[in-house]
Amino acid sequence: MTSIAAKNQQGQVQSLWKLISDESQPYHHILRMGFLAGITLLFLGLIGMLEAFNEREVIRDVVTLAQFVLFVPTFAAAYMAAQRIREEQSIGMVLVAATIIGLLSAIPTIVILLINTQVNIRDMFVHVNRDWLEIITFDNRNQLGLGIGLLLGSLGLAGLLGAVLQNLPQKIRRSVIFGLSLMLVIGVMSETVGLIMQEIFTDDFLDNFFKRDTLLLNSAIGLFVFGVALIWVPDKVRRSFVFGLVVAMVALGLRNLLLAIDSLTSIIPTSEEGFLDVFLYFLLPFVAGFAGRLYLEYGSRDSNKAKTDTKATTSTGRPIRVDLIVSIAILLVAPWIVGRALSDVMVTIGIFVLMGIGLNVAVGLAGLLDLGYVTNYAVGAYVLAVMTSTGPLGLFNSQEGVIVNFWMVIPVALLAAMLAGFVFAVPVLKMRGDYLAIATLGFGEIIGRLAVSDALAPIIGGAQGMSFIPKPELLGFTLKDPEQLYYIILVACAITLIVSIRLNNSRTGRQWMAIREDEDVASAMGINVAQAKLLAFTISAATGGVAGAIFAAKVGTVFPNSFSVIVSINVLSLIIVGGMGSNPGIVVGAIVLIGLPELLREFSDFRWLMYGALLIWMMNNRPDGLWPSQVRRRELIGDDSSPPADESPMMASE
Amino acid sequence: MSRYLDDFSLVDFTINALRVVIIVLVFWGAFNTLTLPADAGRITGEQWFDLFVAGLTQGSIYALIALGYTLVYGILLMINFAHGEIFMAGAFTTVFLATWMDKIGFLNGYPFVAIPLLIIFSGFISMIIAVLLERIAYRPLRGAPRLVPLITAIGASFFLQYTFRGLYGSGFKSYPTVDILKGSVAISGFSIPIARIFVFVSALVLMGGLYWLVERTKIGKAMRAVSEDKEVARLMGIDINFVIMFTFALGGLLAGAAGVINGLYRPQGVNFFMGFRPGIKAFTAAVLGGIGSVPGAMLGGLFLGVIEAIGPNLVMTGLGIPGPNQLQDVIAFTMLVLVLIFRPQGIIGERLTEKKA
Amino acid sequence: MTDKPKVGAENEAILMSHGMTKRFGGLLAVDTLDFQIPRGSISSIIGPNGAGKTTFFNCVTGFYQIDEGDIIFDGQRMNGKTPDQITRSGIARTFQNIRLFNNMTAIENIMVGQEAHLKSSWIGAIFGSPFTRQENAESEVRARELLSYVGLAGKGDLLARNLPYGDQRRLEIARALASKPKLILLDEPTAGMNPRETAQTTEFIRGLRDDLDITVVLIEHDMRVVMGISEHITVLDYGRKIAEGLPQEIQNNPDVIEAYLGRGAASKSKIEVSRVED
Amino acid sequence: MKRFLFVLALLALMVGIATPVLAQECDDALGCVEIGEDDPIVIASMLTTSGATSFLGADSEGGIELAIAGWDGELLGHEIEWVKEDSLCSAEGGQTAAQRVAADESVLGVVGTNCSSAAAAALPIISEAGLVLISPSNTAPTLTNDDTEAGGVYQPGYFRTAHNDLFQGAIAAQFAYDVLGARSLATIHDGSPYADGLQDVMATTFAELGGEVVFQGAVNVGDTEMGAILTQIASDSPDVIYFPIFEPESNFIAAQSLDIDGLENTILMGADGSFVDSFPENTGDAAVGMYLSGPLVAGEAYDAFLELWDEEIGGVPPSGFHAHAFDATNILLDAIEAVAVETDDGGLSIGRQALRDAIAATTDFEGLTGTLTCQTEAPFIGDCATGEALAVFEITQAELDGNWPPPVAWQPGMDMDE
Repeated sequence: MTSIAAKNQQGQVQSLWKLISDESQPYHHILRMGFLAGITLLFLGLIGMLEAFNEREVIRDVVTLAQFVLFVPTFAAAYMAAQRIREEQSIGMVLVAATIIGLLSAIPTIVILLINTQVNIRDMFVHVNRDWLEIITFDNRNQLGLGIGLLLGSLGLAGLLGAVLQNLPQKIRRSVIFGLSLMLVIGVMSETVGLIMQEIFTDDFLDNFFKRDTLLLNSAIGLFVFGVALIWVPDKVRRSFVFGLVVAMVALGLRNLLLAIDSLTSIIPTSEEGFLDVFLYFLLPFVAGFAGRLYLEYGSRDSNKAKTDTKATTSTGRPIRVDLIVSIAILLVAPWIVGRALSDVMVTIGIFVLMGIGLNVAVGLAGLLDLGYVTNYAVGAYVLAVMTSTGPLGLFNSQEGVIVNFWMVIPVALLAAMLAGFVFAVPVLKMRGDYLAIATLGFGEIIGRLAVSDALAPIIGGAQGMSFIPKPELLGFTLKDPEQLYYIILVACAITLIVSIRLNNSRTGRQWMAIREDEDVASAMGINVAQAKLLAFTISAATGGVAGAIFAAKVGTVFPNSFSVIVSINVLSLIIVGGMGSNPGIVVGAIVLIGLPELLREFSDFRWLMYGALLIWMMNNRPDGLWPSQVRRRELIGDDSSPPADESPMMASE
Repeated sequence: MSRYLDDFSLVDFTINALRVVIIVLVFWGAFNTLTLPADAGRITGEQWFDLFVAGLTQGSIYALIALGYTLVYGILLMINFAHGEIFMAGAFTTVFLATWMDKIGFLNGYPFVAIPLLIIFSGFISMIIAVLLERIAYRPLRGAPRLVPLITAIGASFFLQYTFRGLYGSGFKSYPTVDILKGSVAISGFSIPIARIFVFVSALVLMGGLYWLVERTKIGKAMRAVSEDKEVARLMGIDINFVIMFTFALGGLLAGAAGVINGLYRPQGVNFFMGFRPGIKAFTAAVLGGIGSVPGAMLGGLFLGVIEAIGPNLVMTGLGIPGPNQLQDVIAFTMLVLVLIFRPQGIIGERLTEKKA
Repeated sequence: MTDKPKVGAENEAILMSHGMTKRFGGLLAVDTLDFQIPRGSISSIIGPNGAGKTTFFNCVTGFYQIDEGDIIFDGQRMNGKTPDQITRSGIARTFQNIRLFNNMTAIENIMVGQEAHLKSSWIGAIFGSPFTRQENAESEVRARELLSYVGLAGKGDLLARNLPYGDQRRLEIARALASKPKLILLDEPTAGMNPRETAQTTEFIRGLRDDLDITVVLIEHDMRVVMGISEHITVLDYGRKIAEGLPQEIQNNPDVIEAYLGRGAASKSKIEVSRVED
Repeated sequence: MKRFLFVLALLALMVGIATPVLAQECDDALGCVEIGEDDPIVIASMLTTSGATSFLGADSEGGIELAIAGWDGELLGHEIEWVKEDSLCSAEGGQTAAQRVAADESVLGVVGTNCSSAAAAALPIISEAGLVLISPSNTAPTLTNDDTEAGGVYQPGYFRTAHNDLFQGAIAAQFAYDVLGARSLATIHDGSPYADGLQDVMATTFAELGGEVVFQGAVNVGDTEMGAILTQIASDSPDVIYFPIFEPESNFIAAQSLDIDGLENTILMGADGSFVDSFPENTGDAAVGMYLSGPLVAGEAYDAFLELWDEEIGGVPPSGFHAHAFDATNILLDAIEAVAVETDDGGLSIGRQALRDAIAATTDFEGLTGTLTCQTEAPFIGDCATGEALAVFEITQAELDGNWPPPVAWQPGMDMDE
């Protein structure tokens, strides 16, 4: 009797299980998405992200980042699920399904919430605390029933909204998403935006939009509307608008640059009230740029009306040249647009770009996976420190009349790093692939240990590091602020970039590529593989040395803990994230991996978490980087038949 | 420049010179150390023995972690850089269970039940993390260039570290002390702490079990088949995905077990960052032994442990280098580079290097 | 069999070996091999699978260091030289399974092939010296010439991996020719080709010798090609030379027939077919 | 064109909203910070909140949080806003954080940094911006010394509530030599400037007192196996081993010393880096009988602090500098309260130089870490902890069972015969 009932039940369970586990069934998908969203939400809470983000208001007194993030997993899951099942199901079913996903996504969190009322799990999970409870229950910590109801309701609504958005016409959807993203990005980065804006606008003026670095409600709505509108205006107007903004930025930068040079301050008109400034250095250039570009865009269309197919190519000719000029201009005045704090970040980015270009020679061109790049960086920094320090450990500090300055040491640092690269390369020349990676990783660790060691402390300071490194001087100016150091790094990057491109297109570059592709065959072509590899390591090391020296001069002190394996990993990762072998990719990679964490202060607790997640995501979804190299891009467009992610140009020889 | 580098001879010359220099340094340093006058800090034979045993103990923990690297490398040819974090995940999570067991008196009341339970629990946690990692991060990357999974693994390493930091906080925790592991036993005149014997024996049991599994069971055969040639194995009807998942699970299990064993032996310092250095060391051990080879990882681990324990005192003290213990990693990594130069197949491994490295 | 093969005095041989031996562990891959390749000839090396043909190529080109014996090319001892040195002295090769630089363009592949004759340095490249630029430009011109010589004109900017199979074979030969070799070793140049392509390739190989005056050594399984083009054949089995001589002599050599017959029907029929046709 | 005109009009409107700034009266040498009626009072922190040393940052942040909570989040009717920067534990991190703090003109003062390396790089920027920097855990003597010949890097605006190594190292040496009667010493550092500096002062002072330093060595952060170095030390059989390092390496050294033959009679000493509630528990039996130097945190105030910590933040502080951070924040807020001048429009005006002077004038501040008086003479410029509030604590079985802080074994000025 009972066994039959049990069997029956078992049968039911089985058929239910079948329904759920069958991937072709929508139920499966709905449950899965709901579950994933729920786990993500719980995860965000347990690792303390919600708590930390609750301190960042996206819109002042309206919504915090945590409240935003709370809905993101559910919203996204419902959106994706709707996208998938809308073909087979009626709109009503889709909406119901999305709502169910929303409700499901609340469950894991609610389970933990309820467990927490019975058992104290806070000893283990440190973020199951009051703040979390308050965020989750919308400040109804003491009326748990109400809180849970609110959570269920709001997540259900989020799911529903996700599906609704998915079902909107494409253009509306795009504009809404763009508007929201714009609002969110500016809201989160409002501090950075504020830093730039305060260079021209007065505080009182900015207070109308930002209050203590937080977006106000009206400006948030304004941004949203603006974002939506931007999608609806014609392409050309949008391009012209951005162009105008860039021109205005250049003008602003020029003004600040001139103001910073004492002798030139008087030649440009400024006003105490700020109105004249805003007009002259922001509005006027903006209008000029906007109008000029509009004219270019529309004017050229008129003249080319007849030949419609060639329109695109001919009409973009002039704007591209203009774009180039403006880009160079903005690079030249960048530090004066963004101010000191962001210039500091830019210099750091620049240092990593410099290292990235260098390491790219070894990894991207020659296929030598070097995980010990920090070695060269450390050598450059310590060479500069030992040679120029005016402190007790400085090599030339006590010799009267001997002047050793930054500029003289840069070549020495470069040569020293090359020597280090050479010396460390010799023993590993015959290794390949992973072995090379792990051996170089070992070198990096060895250098780190030596830098901190008591054994070398009498020369390089050991744990106490080296201090009193003077700032570079040029024509009587001391380049002490990041705005000025920026130009050193800019020039260094430019030179390195030119060298890298020239080598890339030369016989040497082809040798490296051949070795990367197939070392044996390269050798059969008459390439001296050992020599070419040595050269790659040595040249690659050179820029690391320069970067280290600039770093030491920038910081003014050198401590051994600046030279950890993290530096090597950062440089390697930025190359990969940007796009292997691609020079613009290196800049993009450095901005994303080095710059963004500096800008997003609230995320500092989570910078490495997100860094890790980004690397995993990138490798799984965009293994060719954010800005793939030209060869690779040609491939992506040109050859559909080859499987993606198969044999990138990086390590094909394995 | 090119004149002097016209062929490999410079490289060979340098490498040989390196070999000579290092051998001379090692012997000179050891000679100096051993002939120090007794009142100037000479280490007694008994102390050397203690260091040796300590090295073996530390080495068995390295070996357990190294097995995870070597198993995965053997099958996928990828360095699972995040393996140290899998070790951390088990050790960090289990510390709460162990503390609770200690609080209710279970741990010291029934240590022979409690300790295996802890080991199983930790192994289970690490296994789940390892399998999830494989499923989510690595599986889509099969067949990608080798750099891609390596970078993914580096990302996963950061991700796991900071996930656990978020979950359990950034402070240091400690395992409770177990009474039966205190004290030492005398074996033919030498006294050996029980905790060390515990580590050594548990490691041996686990490694023996693994060896049996790989060599004698069906799934072990499947693993070896997949590591030889994935395509052929697939044609033979082996479920590649399952075998790979199983390999990760096995590596995770061993790492998690190592986490608890390590925690009971060296109770302090349990936090989110605890996996990073053992991870790198264990990888070094795996390469030393010959990556891809199971016995190699075991030997490599023991070898590295002993070198680290004895090297600084024996060689560097004799050479008059101040703060030798600070440079123990230098010894470890120099060993690594030397092994890679002179015997790239590792102490016993050879199968993979000819073919694939 | 148009020309009378020039077998004869040692000074006529462009490549020869004495007692050449290569071991892998306990396995003798090449066993005390003596051979001579006449200058200006088209020679073939045949033998069953695993006979040591490719190992022989690898030893000659320096991929493997031989354990005993001597290899003499153009009067110089080649023992102990690295592949790049050997290429510089005038030997070029292709590979059984095509090994192009897949992620480089066809032109780049050929330009790498010219390595042996390029002189510009990295320093010149960094500073953009006139010599480097000129050499680079000339090198590209020559590469384009070679490309059209092998019939790939216009495909220079495609990535090697995107070329069809037959083109990849040609490109590999072009790359080998770029080093201006005196001797070229072709490892199964017609593998995987249809009869028409095979015939074209055979003519092309003959042209290498006739037009460019390069000595050619082939490894080939297709007996039609071997018998149709070779002036001198060496037969290897288990790393030893079991026969040597003119095509007709080889066809009738009992050792050769046994070596092939002992290995299975496929090889047997192959040699029989070619005999019937002859 | 219509749209274009619209945008133009919009921008013109935006500019029109901009109202001219009224120049305020301010005669402070470094300028004043004007705080509007509804604006908050802004202080910043620069701590190491990510990476391996993030427990230090979490520890100090907790102290700051509780300090602000102690003011109910308000000062003079203005909300206290706390800007957090991550200075890492490195020079470049300190510099970047300092640039960011300096860019925010409303910031009055900064609590930080944790690591001396970060402070050395941050100080020039902080100082030039007219800010104050009060560190809860920098102990390097160079930071409060303006004699560059001696390696001093002091810049105006720097203060600290942490104990200068010169005090703590000397006290440790005095205690070891005079009270414990030790004549030979071994020291271990961990490669951090803090530990290296402290053991250096200790060893120097110990030698000056007449003792012999038989071993000075180091371990690495992350080491777990201390057998090698302890065996080496055992062969010199010192009376005292001094290892002023952090958890968990200090736990490992203490715990593993039990296994080493020849160290049975050696006394272990640590410093405030390990002066943490969790230290005895984490170390186990070996902790009993060990001495730690540290701030004189004792009494009800500290117990209440720990209780509040558990309630607000959870658990126990992860390191030994939270009380310093608590005091540093209070000194800063006290000083702001003292120098703030109410303006006509209901806001506040705070002179930056005045703020510096007010902090420098802090005397007999009753903090968790004892009575603090900020000094003005080299080599202690800006040292608010005078060393008198330092003590040597002895860990007993009671601490192993959960008591904290441990009983004071000795305090400077205490009679030797006691």
